Amino acid sequence: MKRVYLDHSATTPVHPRVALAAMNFMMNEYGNASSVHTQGQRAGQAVEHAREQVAGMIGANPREIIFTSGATEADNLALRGIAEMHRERGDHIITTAVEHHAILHACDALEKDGFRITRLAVDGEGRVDPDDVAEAIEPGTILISVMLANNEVGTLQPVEEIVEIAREHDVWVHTDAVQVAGQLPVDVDALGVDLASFSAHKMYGPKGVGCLYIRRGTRIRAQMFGGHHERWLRAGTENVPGIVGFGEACALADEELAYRRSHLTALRDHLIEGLEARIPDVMLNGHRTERLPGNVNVCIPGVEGEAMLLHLDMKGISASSGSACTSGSLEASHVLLAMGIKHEIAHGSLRLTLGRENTREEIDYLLEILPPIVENLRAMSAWKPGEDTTFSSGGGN
Amino acid sequence: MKRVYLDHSATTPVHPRVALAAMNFMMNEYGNASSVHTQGQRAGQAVEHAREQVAGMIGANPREIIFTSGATEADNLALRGIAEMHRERGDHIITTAVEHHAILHACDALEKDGFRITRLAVDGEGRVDPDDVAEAIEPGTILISVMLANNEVGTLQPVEEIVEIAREHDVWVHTDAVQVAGQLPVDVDALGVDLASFSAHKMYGPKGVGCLYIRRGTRIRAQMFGGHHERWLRAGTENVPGIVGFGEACALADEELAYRRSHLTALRDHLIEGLEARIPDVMLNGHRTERLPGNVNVCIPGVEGEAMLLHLDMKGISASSGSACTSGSLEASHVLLAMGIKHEIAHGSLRLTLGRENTREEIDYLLEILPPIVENLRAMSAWKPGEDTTFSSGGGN
Amino acid sequence: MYTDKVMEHFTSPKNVGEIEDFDGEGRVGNPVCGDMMAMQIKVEDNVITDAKFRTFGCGAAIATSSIVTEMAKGKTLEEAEAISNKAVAEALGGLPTNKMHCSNLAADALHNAIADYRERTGGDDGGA
Amino acid sequence: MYTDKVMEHFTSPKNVGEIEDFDGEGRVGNPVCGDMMAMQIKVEDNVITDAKFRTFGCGAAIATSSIVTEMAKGKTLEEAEAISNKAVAEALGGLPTNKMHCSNLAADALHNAIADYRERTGGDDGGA
Ligand SMILES: Cc1ncc(COP(=O)(O)O)c(C=O)c1O
Ligand SMILES: Cc1ncc(COP(=O)(O)O)c(C=O)c1O
Repeated sequence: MKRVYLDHSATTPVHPRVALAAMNFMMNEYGNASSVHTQGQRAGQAVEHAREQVAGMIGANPREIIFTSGATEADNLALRGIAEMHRERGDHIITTAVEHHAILHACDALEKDGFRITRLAVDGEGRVDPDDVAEAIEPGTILISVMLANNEVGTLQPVEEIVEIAREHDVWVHTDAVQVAGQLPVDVDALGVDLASFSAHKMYGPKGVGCLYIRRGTRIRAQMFGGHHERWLRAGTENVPGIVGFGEACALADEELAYRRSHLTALRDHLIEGLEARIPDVMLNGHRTERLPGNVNVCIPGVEGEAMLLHLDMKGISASSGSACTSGSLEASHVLLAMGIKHEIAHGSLRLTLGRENTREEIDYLLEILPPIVENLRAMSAWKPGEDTTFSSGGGN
Repeated sequence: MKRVYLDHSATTPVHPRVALAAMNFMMNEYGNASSVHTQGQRAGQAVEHAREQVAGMIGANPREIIFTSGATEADNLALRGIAEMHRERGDHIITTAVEHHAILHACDALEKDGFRITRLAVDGEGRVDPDDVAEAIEPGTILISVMLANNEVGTLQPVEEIVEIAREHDVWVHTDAVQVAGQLPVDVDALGVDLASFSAHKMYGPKGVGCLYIRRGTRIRAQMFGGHHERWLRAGTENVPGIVGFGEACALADEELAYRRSHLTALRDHLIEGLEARIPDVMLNGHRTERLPGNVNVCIPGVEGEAMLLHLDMKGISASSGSACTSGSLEASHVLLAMGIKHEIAHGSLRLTLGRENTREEIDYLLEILPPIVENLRAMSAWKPGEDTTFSSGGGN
Repeated sequence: MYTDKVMEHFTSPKNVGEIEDFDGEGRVGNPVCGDMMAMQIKVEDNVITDAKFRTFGCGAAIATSSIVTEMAKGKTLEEAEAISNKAVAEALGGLPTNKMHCSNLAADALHNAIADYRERTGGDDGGA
Repeated sequence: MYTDKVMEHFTSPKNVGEIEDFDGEGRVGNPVCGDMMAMQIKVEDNVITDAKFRTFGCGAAIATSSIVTEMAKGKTLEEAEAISNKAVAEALGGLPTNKMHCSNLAADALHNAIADYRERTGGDDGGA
């Protein structure tokens, strides 16, 4: 069975051009980028070429790109790197309740180490209010971290406005741009952020590589020590095949961006319309227009998410409920809860994230497959939307 | 020109079987290992299979393996993970002067954070004396980190004996086993260590992946926070192609180990003999027998290392002087200096590290090429071995 | 993730629905966990003659609900009370660790239904 | 890493060796850095007529030594004194940043040789 992959926010297939580049640097150009000899120098040049490709995609200077093992590392490096470097200046960090766990759990750890964290609430569509940011800033605030787009509901955040406020108070701003890169243009100067995280595997690049953009002049403390790699900010033998692949993926994104944007937006809107037409009571999560081109996230009251996923999977469709990272957990999405959605509804979320290779036929297949699954699960459910969900033990009626 | 690669301690070519496995997980089995759907589950199973392969190579339980982005991360995670978790128990860490910079610089950073570090001296062959370890232990000692074999001079350390001493004092022991894996058997139970670092790219696996072995019951603090990956000890979407490649590389090492050991030892001894026969005053660094099968490291007095490397490179030979990580620096190897070698001699080191694909013909080619290079550079040198090296400015003679 | 047995009961669950004139009903779970079950039983001569369930929940919740109704049918009340959540998981060939706690409530639902029956009948054997 | 010009001077260095009856010698560098240079000059009528060097050091050290002897030859002492380390690096099309400090000493060696010559001759022009 040919599968229909609708989980691009979890990870993407590696583009053949990217995979071939990586393969070449595994088998042929395998030198250590720090070595003096030709094989090492060639690897080193390839890393620098990739750095230009990545920088090029986001309007940065190549010297502002620090390669990491992914965005989780980049997020942790940004937060802890700023916090530890500038502790005398302040101990307060502002973020939002809907960040990725890489941010939220890094903040929890910083809190244990004595930093103070403010986690801003969001509105029903998942957006943070810049006025709330302004109000949260205090003299001890050193960093604001707000994601550019949410990985679950796709809502875009007003990062530019937040940067303006932060500038007035001389506070650094970090943004997790993982989900936006490769779908919408990202320009670090237009945004004005000081730090930004990216991950290759969300944009047809390899897993295990990403980067932190660090605006020139912004000082952070390294979190991994060893060799002189990455301007002393991130030790470890360069993952040359991964980095070269990331570079190729960025070049590819630049080439295809306009097409991707319109292709994904068209598929997305077709999908949302189809779901709303065919599934009674379906609720779109996140902002209807201020959202990622490739993101569809709905709640289907009366149905539990995993049960839906399993049925879809048996029909060859890969989707998710909440983010991939939380799928091992049993808790409802922290993002949906922060948006004010009730637990029993949040448990019934379905995230369909689209990619460059998806077709209208695939969307139509999903739209054909899903309604009977929902009907079947709803019929089996112990409660119906609107009904009481008090399931105290015992006590028949 | 077909190149002769003699820099396997810097990095190795990826074995075709490994590269193909990685390629498959980039292009076909690209799911996120945390996803509920079939594509995710298949990726997850592949990660667990790789975990078994890695654990199998070192006699560990798969649950004791935490995948990382490489050994630099594993080293940092081990040191800081133990230090931060057990700070109330003590603030003292013992290591040696000849560790990899991933250890030494991680220790420097811990020192800045208030930990006390003892860096033990080594003898002329680079070995640490277990008695020195015993003497260095104090009530506040929480961790001893001693590498299994040195990456520059190949000297094996008496880690088993150190573990025995440490056990008496209830101190955890970490070993950086990066250079040994794939050349000699490593059995974490026979060694008795509590933590051990490994890197795939030193053993025909991909760059950007490694692991930390953590003995069951040993508690450490995570250093990267986010999803629930790696038993909460290392967040970040699993680098599935890298991990699968690492697993394959371990399986390959198991299959080939006996052959590799005898093949490398024979080449190494042939190379050492040849160098000693053809290059006047050459000095072997490290222990003559208690050394890695694939390591040759010599000092050639009167010659500077980089100049040798450049000439060798032009003849198609890839070698190194010091480690790849320090080649960007101008300092003489901290390892050779710790062994009591003078600066001007240490600057003339040449490291030739052999791999599974090297042949006797390649060694003979090196032995033919190197002597005239040395002769030429010695003739050009401003000083001869034995001569005064006081080059105070000015003052002709 | 799930065993074949779990998937079998998940995809073709047995005894879904309600019993019109049930003798006992048990309801367990809560919206925070995302698993809620309602189980109804019919009892004759101290023996469970029918059992049906409705479940809102994940694959494990549905599969455990299904198999527990199968296990209960034909058993005496005492035998059915002896069915533990652990026994249910074992009958399914095991459950993922993270599902053992929250989603494995079907035996509780059954026990609640029996308790409900006993309450209604004041401990008697007769039907509702 | 290195420019073609550096590699050219490294692989085929000019003016390697010693001048038997040199008029001035400069020695710079130290074993810690790993770069040590000895430069000798021959002076006639205030003009450097010959220059030779011996260097222990990396590619940059050898290349800068070689090019500075070439640059010095035919120059007056004053002109030669005006050759800076920076000018040497530029003549080679640039050097890697980490090599700018330690290995780029050849102009210093030349200046020391000139100073040595001036000392020997008490500031006179005549040969040694
Ligand atoms: C918004 C966001 N931030 C961070 C991450 C973590 O990135 P990585 O998988 O590269 O660690 C992800 C995806 O997992 C994400 O969606
Ligand atoms: C002994 C030793 N430890 C640690 C490392 C670092 O490993 P990685 O390159 O995987 O970060 C290396 C090699 O660079 C090494 O030789």
